[in-house]
Amino acid sequence: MLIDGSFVRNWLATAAHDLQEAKAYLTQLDAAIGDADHGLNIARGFAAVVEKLDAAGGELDGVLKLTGTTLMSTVGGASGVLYGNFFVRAAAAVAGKQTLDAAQLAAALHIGLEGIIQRGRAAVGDKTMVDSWAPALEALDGAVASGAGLAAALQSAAAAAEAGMNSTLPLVAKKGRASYLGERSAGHLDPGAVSTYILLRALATVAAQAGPEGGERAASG
Amino acid sequence: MLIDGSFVRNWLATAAHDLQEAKAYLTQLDAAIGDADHGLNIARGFAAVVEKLDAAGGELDGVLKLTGTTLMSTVGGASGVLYGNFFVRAAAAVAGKQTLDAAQLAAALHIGLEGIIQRGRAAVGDKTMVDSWAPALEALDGAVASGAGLAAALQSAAAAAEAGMNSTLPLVAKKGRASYLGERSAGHLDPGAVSTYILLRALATVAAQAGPEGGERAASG
Amino acid sequence: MKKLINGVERIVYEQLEGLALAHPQLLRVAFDPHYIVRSRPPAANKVAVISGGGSGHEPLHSGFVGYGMLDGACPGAVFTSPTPDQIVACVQAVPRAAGVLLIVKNYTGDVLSFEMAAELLHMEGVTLRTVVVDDDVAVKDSLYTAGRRGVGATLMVEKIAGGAAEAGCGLDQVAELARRTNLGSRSMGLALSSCTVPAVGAPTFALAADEIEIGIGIHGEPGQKRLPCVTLDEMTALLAGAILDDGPYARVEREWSPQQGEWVECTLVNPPFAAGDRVIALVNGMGGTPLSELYAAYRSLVYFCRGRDIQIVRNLVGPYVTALEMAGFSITLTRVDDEMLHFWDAPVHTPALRWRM
Amino acid sequence: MKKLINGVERIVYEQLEGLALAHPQLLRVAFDPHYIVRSRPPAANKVAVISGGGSGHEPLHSGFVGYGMLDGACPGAVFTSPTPDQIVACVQAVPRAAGVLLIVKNYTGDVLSFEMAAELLHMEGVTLRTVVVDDDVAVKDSLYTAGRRGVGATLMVEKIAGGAAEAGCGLDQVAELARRTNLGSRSMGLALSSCTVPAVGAPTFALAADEIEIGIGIHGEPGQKRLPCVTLDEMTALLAGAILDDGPYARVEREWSPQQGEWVECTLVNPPFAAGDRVIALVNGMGGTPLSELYAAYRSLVYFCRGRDIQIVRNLVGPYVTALEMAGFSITLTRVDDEMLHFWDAPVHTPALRWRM
Ligand SMILES: Nc1ncnc2c1ncn2[C@@H]1O[C@H](COP(=O)(O)OP(=O)(O)O)[C@@H](O)[C@H]1O
Ligand SMILES: Nc1ncnc2c1ncn2[C@@H]1O[C@H](COP(=O)(O)OP(=O)(O)O)[C@@H](O)[C@H]1O
Ligand SMILES: [Mg+2]
Ligand SMILES: [Mg+2]
Ligand SMILES: [Mg+2]
Ligand SMILES: [Mg+2]
Repeated sequence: MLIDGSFVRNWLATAAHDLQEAKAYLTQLDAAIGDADHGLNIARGFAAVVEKLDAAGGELDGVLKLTGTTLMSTVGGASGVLYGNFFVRAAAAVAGKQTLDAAQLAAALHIGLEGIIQRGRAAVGDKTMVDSWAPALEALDGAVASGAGLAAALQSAAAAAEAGMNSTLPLVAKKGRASYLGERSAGHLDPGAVSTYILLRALATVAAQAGPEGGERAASG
Repeated sequence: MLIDGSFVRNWLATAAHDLQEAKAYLTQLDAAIGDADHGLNIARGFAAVVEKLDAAGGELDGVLKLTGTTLMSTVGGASGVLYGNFFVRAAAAVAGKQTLDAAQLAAALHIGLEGIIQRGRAAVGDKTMVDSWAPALEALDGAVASGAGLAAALQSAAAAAEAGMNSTLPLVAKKGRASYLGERSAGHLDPGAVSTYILLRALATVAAQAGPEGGERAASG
Repeated sequence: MKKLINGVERIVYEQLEGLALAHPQLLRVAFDPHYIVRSRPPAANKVAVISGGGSGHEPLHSGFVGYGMLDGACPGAVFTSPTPDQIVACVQAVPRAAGVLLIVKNYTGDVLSFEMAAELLHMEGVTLRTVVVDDDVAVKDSLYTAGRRGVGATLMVEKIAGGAAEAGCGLDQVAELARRTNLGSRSMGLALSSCTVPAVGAPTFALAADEIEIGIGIHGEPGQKRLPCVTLDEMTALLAGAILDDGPYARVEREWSPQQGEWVECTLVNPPFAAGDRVIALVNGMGGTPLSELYAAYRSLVYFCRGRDIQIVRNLVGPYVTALEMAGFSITLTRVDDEMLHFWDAPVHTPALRWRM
Repeated sequence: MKKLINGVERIVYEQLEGLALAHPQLLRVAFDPHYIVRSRPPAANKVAVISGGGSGHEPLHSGFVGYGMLDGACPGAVFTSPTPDQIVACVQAVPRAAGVLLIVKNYTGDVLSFEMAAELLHMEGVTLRTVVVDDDVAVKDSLYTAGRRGVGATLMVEKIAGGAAEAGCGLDQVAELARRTNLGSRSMGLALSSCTVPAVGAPTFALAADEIEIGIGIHGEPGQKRLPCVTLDEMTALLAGAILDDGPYARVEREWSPQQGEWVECTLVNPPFAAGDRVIALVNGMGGTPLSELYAAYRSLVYFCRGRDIQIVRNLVGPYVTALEMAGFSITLTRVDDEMLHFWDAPVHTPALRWRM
């Protein structure tokens, strides 16, 4: 299975739906250690993405780029620029390509994550979305290297994102608004780490639904 | 028994004590149909009266006048000017006298009440302090005319004040702040009618404590 | 009860002290009896404009003492009228040779105190006039009540009278402008929450989580009626509708006649608003409502007035005539002519209102 | 949740529309993307001063657009940073030939958005500088946090930089004054109540009837610690003490270098306050606290500063940098020199600050 523009559209529609469903939960997490807007910001932004994508045509890179600029101009807050950057960078990385295989997808996601890190300067353990992204992409790389199919590889990425998300629970935040709380930020999940997990879970879901797998080697070997 | 300066001092000290005790109750009544300050205003004012009287000497008229001017400058609100006027007028009515008998007291109180009515222009039934004052003085007049002693006469005045106070419960206010409520003012006692009752009750109490009565005729006949 | 206070007894004293410390160039405060006067006394031949009332409505009146507005203000205890001796002392502390205008909000206590003070001042040879402000349309009649309350229009009356006095107008003209401003004004307010009188320590009335109180005064008095919470546009329509639909309002007012040296009764009438009227609009916060929401209310009001062909020529949006920390807002509309507008626009420099200087 | 709103989605839009309707002589509002600019454009050779941030802090920033202060402001959603495209559009709507100063409150979202916008504007040939405001001493270090938040000092920075720009100073001098103002400023606040983000509909945190939250930000974030309610003098001592006792505060800040066309890191240090310092004092209401209580807080602050030999040479008392309807207050002290004071005193005419014009 290869990833193309319509796969990405499916991904974003699923993500938008899931984030909409998680809106109150994410906002509640942000109320505990931030300013109670993450769910609202993200849901608003991804709803706008779906609307924009519905109205516009576009191939793989166009879809990713429009996603990035739309997030950048509709989400607001720290996560808006970071997620926006992620997609703009990823779009640049796949410019001209019509489809991606699992390894190419992983490479594009890495470039997106670099965008997040370059702007936000957060490291793993700082209790941010990076705590979900970094282990997820590591797991994805591992799965791809070991020959897993796309769906399985994205499934391990989502599982690693989930673990990464959960790893933020005891952490003391060092970046973003939650860092103002110092020790009081411990004991709460980071809202951005949760939204990143939801995004990656949607990616795995869409891949699983996309049907017959290429590269069953890892699964069978 | 005759009323002199020290009797009036006793009266005002007793009234100050009773009004202090009723402070929260009066304020609560005023919260229902006014602005929640009557107890505070009155307690503050009478406390100031006691303090001023303790510091100053003075005969009957001097005591009444100082009471009036002190209430006028410390109570604030509608009741401050009205009670202040009451005592200033009553003081003028007894100017030069050292003592008062029951009839003279009644006459002085009438002149005080005229001061209240002239300023406030309230009639009986308007749901104000006048609803306690007017029947009380009428009862006082009746008792004096029928030859009751001072203590008994003031006792009937206090009883009439209490009935007058209770008569305000179903009334719709036509004067003062409570009038803004229209029909919604019915079902609540008027705070000023209650403080007037307390004032007259204190007067009866002091007279009863003052010991052997002159003119037992009404009581015995 | 949580408030920024040191103790219930010291509240008014400390707030006044803070005001004086913050604005030494504008005003000074005297204590026992309390009053506020300008720190730079105006010309001896200027008409003095004095007002006062209970505390808890700040910036009214203390925040309006200064050039182009009040010469003095008399603050009572929280929500309690000032006492006559305060008013007398305040007037005696300002130049009063050209006469004194007393601006009185229509509450029994305020009226009684100012009347008492006026009589005392007259005996001391002071020439004075009185104007009673009574603009709150939530109070329907004056036959069966103490008459309409003085609320938002007090600001307009103080500004326009103050501007005229500063410009050198005589006492009669200043008083006439003040009366005209009051007769052109109507107000109405609503609350989202009650307020807590410090000495009481508990909210004066209780509203459910989805209730609003319509037709409130500025002392935490319960209002006209209680409704389920509606949209801002509906709230505005309730308030502005009551103001614009109000018929002629007539009442008998007592005014002091300096010629006769006594009170005279005069029948005064607010004519109703009419299409084409030019108005100053005040969207007033009750104390606990943020400015952002008041601007949204102003937007609603603009649309409402457009629908009635009422032309808003000046506006003021903010907490000016408040009831402690009550959440809610009131609307005041004042019909103006060129002369009133001229004195509204005239330079003013007080703690709460400042323009053109 | 009771608020003066028509619906959660329309809040910022309608509030901005109301602002524009109330102040057509001062500003105009553009929508989608939202920004506010002066209605009378300044001279083409004036340095443009632009700021922005989440909504819900009014009058900050929109209420500071006008002569002598901001050229433009970019309002985000409630408590949410503006987006880069808003900032770009705002800058493109003002004369920018003499350069642009971007004033950024130190929150990750704001910093990221303004950085992104700065890069885009640079690519379009705009000469710009950035100043990050970070004055909240409740945030202790910058090594383990996103650094101190920008709160009350934003007003001082916007006024002093705006005054300098209006007076014709060049971009470097305006930026240097803005940075100096920030480095001379410290703030701290406390809350008596939380606030309710409209889209959430419930208070962000819960305080018991006798609790206060110390070291709060301006977004309903929980603060440093929770204490039983104390007297105003004790509250003031907590806040002003933290400000005056704060040691040197050093951090590495990214500033845009127009010469190099890239970000440069510079270490900036706030020297501690010292006896004899002259300061501007802001006693700031959080939105739901009445003015009268703020004046009492100012009184406490004056006594506290006298005890430390800190000389308050200017003051501002009122709700200026708010968190919706939160009850509480913050204190900001800004050490000033003659030049800063000169630009603070310079004429200003905006919806929320106006003097000498
Ligand atoms: N410097 C950073 N690097 C990476 N992620 C960050 C950084 N700062 C904040 N975040 C992420 O952004 C999330 C908060 O997003 P959001 O609530 O939308 O923005 P804001 O904090 O501006 O209100 C945090 O939970 C965290 O995951
Ligand atoms: N016109 C009036 N004539 C007589 N009594 C009045 C009048 N107006 C008010 N009162 C009395 O004053 C009381 C209220 O006093 P208080 O609460 O101290 O003053 P305020 O109403 O100014 O707050 C009322 O309960 C009523 O008895
Ligand atoms: Mg957030
Ligand atoms: Mg009362
Ligand atoms: Mg009262
Ligand atoms: Mg935010």
